[in-house]
Amino acid sequence: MSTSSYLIRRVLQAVAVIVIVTIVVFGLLHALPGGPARGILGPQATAQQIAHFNHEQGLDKPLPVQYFYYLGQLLHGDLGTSYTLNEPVSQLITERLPKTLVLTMLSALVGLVLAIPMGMWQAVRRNKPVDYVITTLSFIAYSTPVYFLGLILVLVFSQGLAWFPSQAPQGETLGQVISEPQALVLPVVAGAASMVAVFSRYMRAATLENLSEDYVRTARAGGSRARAILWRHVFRNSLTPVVAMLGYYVPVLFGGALVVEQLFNYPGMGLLFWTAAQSSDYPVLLGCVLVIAVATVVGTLLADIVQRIIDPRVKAGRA
Amino acid sequence: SGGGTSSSSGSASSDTINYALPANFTPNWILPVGTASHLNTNNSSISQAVWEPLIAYDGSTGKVGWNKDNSLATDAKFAADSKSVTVTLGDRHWSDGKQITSRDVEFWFALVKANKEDWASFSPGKAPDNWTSFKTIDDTHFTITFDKAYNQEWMLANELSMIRPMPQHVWDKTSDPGAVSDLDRTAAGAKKVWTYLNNAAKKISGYATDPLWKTVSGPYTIKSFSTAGKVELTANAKYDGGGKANIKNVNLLPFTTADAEANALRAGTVDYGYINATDLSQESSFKARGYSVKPWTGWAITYMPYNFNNPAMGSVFKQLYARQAIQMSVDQTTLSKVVFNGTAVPTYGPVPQGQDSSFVSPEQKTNPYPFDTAKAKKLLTDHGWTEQGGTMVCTSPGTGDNQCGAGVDKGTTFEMQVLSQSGSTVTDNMMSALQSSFAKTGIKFSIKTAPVNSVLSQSGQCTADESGCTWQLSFFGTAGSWYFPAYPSGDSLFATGGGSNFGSYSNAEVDKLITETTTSSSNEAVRKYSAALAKDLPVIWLPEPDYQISVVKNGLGGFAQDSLANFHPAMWKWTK
Amino acid sequence: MTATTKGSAARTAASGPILELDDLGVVFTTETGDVPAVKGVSLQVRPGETLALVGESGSGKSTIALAAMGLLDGNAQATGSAVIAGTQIVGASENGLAALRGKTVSMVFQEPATALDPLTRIGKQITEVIRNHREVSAKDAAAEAVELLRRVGIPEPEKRAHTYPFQLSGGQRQRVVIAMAIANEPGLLIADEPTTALDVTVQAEILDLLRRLAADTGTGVLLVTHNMGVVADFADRVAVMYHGEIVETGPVEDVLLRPAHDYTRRLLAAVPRLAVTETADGTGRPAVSVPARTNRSAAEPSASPAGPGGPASETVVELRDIDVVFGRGKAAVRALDGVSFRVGPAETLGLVGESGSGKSTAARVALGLIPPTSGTVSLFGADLGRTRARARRALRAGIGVVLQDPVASLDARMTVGECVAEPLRVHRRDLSAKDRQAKVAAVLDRVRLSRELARRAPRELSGGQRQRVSLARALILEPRLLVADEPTSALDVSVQEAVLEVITELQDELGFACLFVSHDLAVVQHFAQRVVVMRAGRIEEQGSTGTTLLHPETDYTRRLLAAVPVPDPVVQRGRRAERLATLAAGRTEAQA
Amino acid sequence: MSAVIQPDLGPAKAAPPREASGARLAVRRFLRNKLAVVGLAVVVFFFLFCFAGPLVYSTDQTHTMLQQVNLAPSGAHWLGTDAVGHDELGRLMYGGKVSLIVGVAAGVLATVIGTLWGAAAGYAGGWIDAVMMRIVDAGIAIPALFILLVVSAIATPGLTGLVVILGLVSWLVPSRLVRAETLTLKNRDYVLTLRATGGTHARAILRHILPNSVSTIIVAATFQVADAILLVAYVSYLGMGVRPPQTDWGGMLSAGLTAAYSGYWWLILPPGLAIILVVWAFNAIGDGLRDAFDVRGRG
Ligand SMILES: Nc1ncnc2c1ncn2[C@@H]1O[C@H](COP(=O)(O)OP(=O)(O)OP(=O)(O)O)[C@@H](O)[C@H]1O
Ligand SMILES: Nc1ncnc2c1ncn2[C@@H]1O[C@H](COP(=O)(O)OP(=O)(O)OP(=O)(O)O)[C@@H](O)[C@H]1O
Ligand SMILES: [Mg+2]
Ligand SMILES: [Mg+2]
Repeated sequence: MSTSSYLIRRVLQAVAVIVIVTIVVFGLLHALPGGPARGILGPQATAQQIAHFNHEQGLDKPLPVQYFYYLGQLLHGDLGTSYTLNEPVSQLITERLPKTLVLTMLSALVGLVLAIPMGMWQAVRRNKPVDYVITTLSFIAYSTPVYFLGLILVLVFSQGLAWFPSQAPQGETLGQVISEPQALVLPVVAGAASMVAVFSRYMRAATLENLSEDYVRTARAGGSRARAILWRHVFRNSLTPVVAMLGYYVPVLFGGALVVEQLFNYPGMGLLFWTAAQSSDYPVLLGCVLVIAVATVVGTLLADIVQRIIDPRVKAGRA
Repeated sequence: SGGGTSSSSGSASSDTINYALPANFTPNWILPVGTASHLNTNNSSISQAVWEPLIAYDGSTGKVGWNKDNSLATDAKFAADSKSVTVTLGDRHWSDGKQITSRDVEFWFALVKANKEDWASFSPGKAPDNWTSFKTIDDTHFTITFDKAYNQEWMLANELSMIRPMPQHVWDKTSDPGAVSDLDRTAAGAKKVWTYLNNAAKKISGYATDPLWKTVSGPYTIKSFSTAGKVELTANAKYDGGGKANIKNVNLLPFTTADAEANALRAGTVDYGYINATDLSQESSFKARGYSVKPWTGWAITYMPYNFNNPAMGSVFKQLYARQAIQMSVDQTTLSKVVFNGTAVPTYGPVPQGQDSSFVSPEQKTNPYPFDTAKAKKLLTDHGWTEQGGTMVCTSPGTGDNQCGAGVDKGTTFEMQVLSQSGSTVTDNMMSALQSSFAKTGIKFSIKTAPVNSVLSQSGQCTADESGCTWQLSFFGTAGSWYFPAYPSGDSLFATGGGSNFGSYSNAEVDKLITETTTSSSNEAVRKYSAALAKDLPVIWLPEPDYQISVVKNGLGGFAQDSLANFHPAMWKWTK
Repeated sequence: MTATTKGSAARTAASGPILELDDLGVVFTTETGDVPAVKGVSLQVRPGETLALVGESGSGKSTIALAAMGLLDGNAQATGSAVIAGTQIVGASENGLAALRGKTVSMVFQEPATALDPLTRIGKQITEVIRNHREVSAKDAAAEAVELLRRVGIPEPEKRAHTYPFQLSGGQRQRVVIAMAIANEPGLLIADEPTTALDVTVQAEILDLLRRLAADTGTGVLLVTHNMGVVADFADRVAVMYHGEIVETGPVEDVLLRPAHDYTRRLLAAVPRLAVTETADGTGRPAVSVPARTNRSAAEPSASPAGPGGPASETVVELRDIDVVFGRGKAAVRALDGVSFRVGPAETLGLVGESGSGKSTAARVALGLIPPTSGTVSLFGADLGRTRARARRALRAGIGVVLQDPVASLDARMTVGECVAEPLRVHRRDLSAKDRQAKVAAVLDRVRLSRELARRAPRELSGGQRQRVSLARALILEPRLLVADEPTSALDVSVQEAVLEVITELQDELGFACLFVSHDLAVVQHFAQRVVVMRAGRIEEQGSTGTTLLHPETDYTRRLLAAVPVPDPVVQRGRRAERLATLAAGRTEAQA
Repeated sequence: MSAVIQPDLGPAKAAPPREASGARLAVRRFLRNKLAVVGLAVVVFFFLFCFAGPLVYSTDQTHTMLQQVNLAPSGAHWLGTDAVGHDELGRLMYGGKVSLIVGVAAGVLATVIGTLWGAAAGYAGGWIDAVMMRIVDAGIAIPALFILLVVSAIATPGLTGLVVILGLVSWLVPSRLVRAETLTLKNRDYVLTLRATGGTHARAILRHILPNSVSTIIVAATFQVADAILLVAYVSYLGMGVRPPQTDWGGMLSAGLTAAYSGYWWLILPPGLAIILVVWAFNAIGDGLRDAFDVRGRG
């Protein structure tokens, strides 16, 4: 299949996925017992106020009508208006998303940059002390809940050693956020920890697998040094599972961001999502889920494309 | 770091203070009138700092009462028949220099009258329904007439205190460029003005810049207001009332979690913050950092409603002896001391007991049903229940004295389920403790948890045949504690058909007492009501936790923590 | 002829041995016990000299080669000494060896399929070897790589340099590995069966190339091979291995013509000889007649059993007008172009042709593994393209398959026993574990593999052993059709003879059809009744082996036949000179 | 980073072999991995600790004891008591049952579903693959938190329900991984040989593709187990976890953390260590299992 027709097909499929996601999410949301009114208006609200709210938000209309209305708005780029914050959801998201992106991108970058060499190093040193140490550390990192890790980081590096502030940058704009790099350290570390653990494990497994392939012997016979073999050959061949993981990792990153944002007082998208979920703010919830869904679908799409690039056999359907 | 860059200077000499807003709360409303979704004490605290109330009836001075320093009115005279009140306005001015007159009060009155359905504080039969007319006498005097005689304190504390004079000469219009006129004087016009103002108030980004919000009467004006939750107030230089701001700049900081806030406290970037009850043992460490820890008690009650219409347990709940047995299995003293670390107050009836007040009846105060599981058990066995495998089973149905009672079938097991707020360790601990003590009585208590808004949605009023009537007990957590206005009448909570009477409690006797609390001229009515409900147990009474455990920088003073859960920044003062 | 010998002799005298093994021993530790693969082997290779290492499959040839490179598997334990250009290899550090490998010594591996990094373009892989040892710009190295590809006879090397290994045929891959090995003109070249996947013409070219290398740069060559023709053609000296030991060593003439050891004699006796008759086309090429010693092909024409109805009426597999195009646009490769042939019951069809001519592709099409771009395939009378999945599976139950590459076609996660038993598990599920084991043991015996091997992992076997495992798996079910792609390429002649005998016996017994892909014309001549000669995706000619291989109609076939080396060094040298002369003449003609 | 790496591709030693049967060989391969043996011991220890431990060290885990909360470890309470007076050591056993059962069951469920799904999709290819993978994409694209939130608002599942729900939200990852592996494995010659000789697709997947993806699968599975153990705590937060008086390690840990600043280390370290140890142990076992399945004789 040629690349362009593959791309077209794949993008169309991605769009279909997003439509399915909206249907599922919309349906699930409205399957919730009681509706959002109580959650929004609080325990002291009267029945009239609830009815009024439901009418105002169109929640008394049949579900399909609501859905198509929502979809119609969506096509015009309108994500609705927050029940609790009054602002248009799209505006809330454009305000918050960049902050979260800074966090997640940095975490992902730091995570990968550490994890990949670490995994390879472990594979090369399989069953040697380094391997054991890193394995153990990985699993501690992975099995430590982010909130626990964050707490420890704050305790040690903020309260104890006072190296880094306990709060992420509090600036509103992206520029302000970036201008306080030392305040980003702890949140990024907390966000990257489990990523390092996961990816180093996958990388280690894949590298081990590849190290026993015959082509490694050929390269050795050609006088390539171990390190060169590792980076020129084994590295690329081991990337397949890692790349397959990357696409799916988008929602995980967002999930992590949620906790990190809470811990470090950094109101980004994760927090917006969490708050909306807690307060039954359906439009914001839908908006956030949609953004995450699109990001994930784009992520998986990119992962598939990257896989085609690094492994020509996939493209030839021969793999 | 963060909020600290501008404010780590939170020291006594500074003209700035950093106040921590409650965790995960984003201020989103300043207009003095608004819809229910914006009902939140923190919003109203900000709003009241900018537009002073007519009658500030609060606990800002340490005792709940009318704080005239912070009110636009200087006097309110009730007619002898208690059917009307005449209010006198002080000689006060809007920040643009115009005098504050009866017209500004009338403007508020007209808008609320015409838009009562949308108004957050509306409940049928109450204000503004029971205010039949507004009559201007002159620029500083006006009279409001009621539909019948009311208890004056109640009227003052619970209804008139809601009035918020608004700058009619700036706001009485329907569009930004529109001309100001007397639009509010027709119902249609008032509706349009309401809509216009509400829409304008939805633009949080405009709070600091929109000229509409520049005309204020309170000690502060908005300097900045972000959708992420940070609010900066700055003193209103033109303020001419008694509650002048002591600290020029007030920063209200949003926090994602209490832990994040506590970290900021430890880092010294917050001057006035709070900690979790579980961190109370940390008091000394905060002291060492130059703070003092001050619990902030609230004028509220916490309870767990019974669903009297639940098909399975409703008929059991309807038995007074059963409710008594349940209440006797609740060890409020120990719960307050252990689970809440001493930051809760046992409460045995419908009137808050955190503060001394003349409203509490002796019956409620002394707890008619002290903790005693043996006695509770006996109560049940005396009424036809037999313990089988640790759980009580009705073995002798019927309506006789020693039988289970009307509607309780033979073989009914005493097994109830609470739908409780999830995500709070304290709540979880309390539920476990309750489960344990209920078990001792022979009551099986199972705990189902859900996010608080889901608990709220699932525990509405219902009739036995409705599918949504499966909940038996529900607990909204401490966030669902019921905060009263100054006068603790239980109108919507326990009156038959009351708006927030979730469990459909109904007792004609009590209904009568509740009506009396608002109409009779003495507080005795409230005490009777307190006594009756302390005995009749419409809900399971639980300890009332403090509003928050405040942590205040040394040197910050001049204020008392308002038990009505509002904060009053103008009173804050650096004392050294 | 004399020139070569003289040249190498001169060099030999000039310097000490480039490779010197002294009492080398290698023991593999496996879960089923220790395997002493090499026992006290001593030998020497001098610069410019070619030592051929021959011997039974599994006798330890590859192990010696790997030990000399310091590339033995993790479970191997080497003792004794192996010195290359003064450096002790046994026990040397990896870093020290890296400087040596690819420059002083380089190696061509036995199995080319998996020897290349699947994700790196072949050009780059060659470049890497060049730049490992020489300060050359990337661009120059790339140009050199293209040149090397051209030298090993890869057509359109500029284009091919940009392809990935999976886009190449087996022989092409092998030549890429050779290109890598000679990239830095090493002092010692260890070549482990470097031409198994190559057709004879290419093989001859490659051998010429290596010989030139030896002559021009004084490269010493340790050549592991089972092809006695190649030995005769190429080697100066021969060492014969048997069961991990060197049983005989000496100059090529001595060993091949006057074998001393019993095993050597047996080995030579098993060499299949190509029967060639004098050509009547008047090209003036002198015919070489070869004494047919154990020539079974004499009986060949009558060997085709005339079953009931005859082979003509029934067809086991038939390809009709098959086109196969890989890729699209500029990169498209037309691997097959209008190929049609059929195989009847109890008939063996030999598929021959030069490397990359589409033999494997045709076999895969016949198996339904590659859907043809156009044309139809019918299997047991049913159109493969149109049968439903279930029916197709039923049809396939009667097929035995040996794919070209023995490493790749065995699942490394299964033991040998499991690999061989797999068809039983698929189609004979009623069989008890014990019966299954018995059958596996029996079939291993038939292909001359020890039963012990059943519990080993495929990567713990020698190349020839793996190939026989593959074959055992194909035979265990007593198939109705056997498709075998180079099933004996890695086998020494004695084992090959035995294995082919087994197939013949079974075929007589069961009457299965056989599609036999091979580049070894002698084997095909002995083994197949009919032959299809392929070239560049097209069928050049086809007919009965007797006629086609004895009286070829096309130049191409004739050239193929002429290139087959004979295991007589004297004769072979003569033939080579002959061929080179013709080639040179052809070249000058073309240039003129 | 690369400068730190000192690769060592040289040969490694192997233990001396003896004659043995296939299954015993696998066991021996497993036992040869020392870390895996330790991991197995740890897991066995925790299972014994949680299921047999209460027989030896019996405590009341159903009643709260508000008179003795947050006590530091002592002779009477080896690991102290928690915020409502439960003996912490007893609670560790009590909570461990849930964590171990749910962790292992949900982890295995997710891995099995994901593996089969991914292998089937990758193997089938074409539109079947496209449809199956788009379903996975959609599943991945909807944040698990959202699904859990909705489910928890609608129902409060029991232990089995919990396992199923956790399994169902987490099978997507392994499926994508396995599909990626399958794509590169399905055209290997041994699979082609099997197909050409009429082997079933099921066999190709189960006997060749999955065993050859085993290292990826095992890594995924160990993460699934870890995820499940942690997720139980998380869903408790949403109101979907186990109900009091039951508990689980994750829940104990998050409850203990609220007292982090009060210095009640005995409420944090034991459940934290238990989780880490068990997760680590499962990984080590996974590693050993991979060796056991691996007949390749890698040194
Ligand atoms: N997947 C593929 N993509 C592109 N080209 C291919 C592919 N597979 C084979 N080819 C090309 O098709 C041609 C025929 O290959 P095939 O493997 O059939 O050759 P062969 O006759 O078996 O050669 P050999 O004797 O070397 O094994 C070769 O030129 C090869 O490069
Ligand atoms: N990694 C290994 N582990 C265990 N045994 C092995 C290993 N590699 C090879 N062997 C065994 O060592 C012996 C010698 O193998 P080697 O590969 O050297 O044979 P060979 O002479 O090259 O044979 P062929 O001609 O078939 O390639 C064989 O019996 C083989 O089974
Ligand atoms: Mg070999
Ligand atoms: Mg081929």
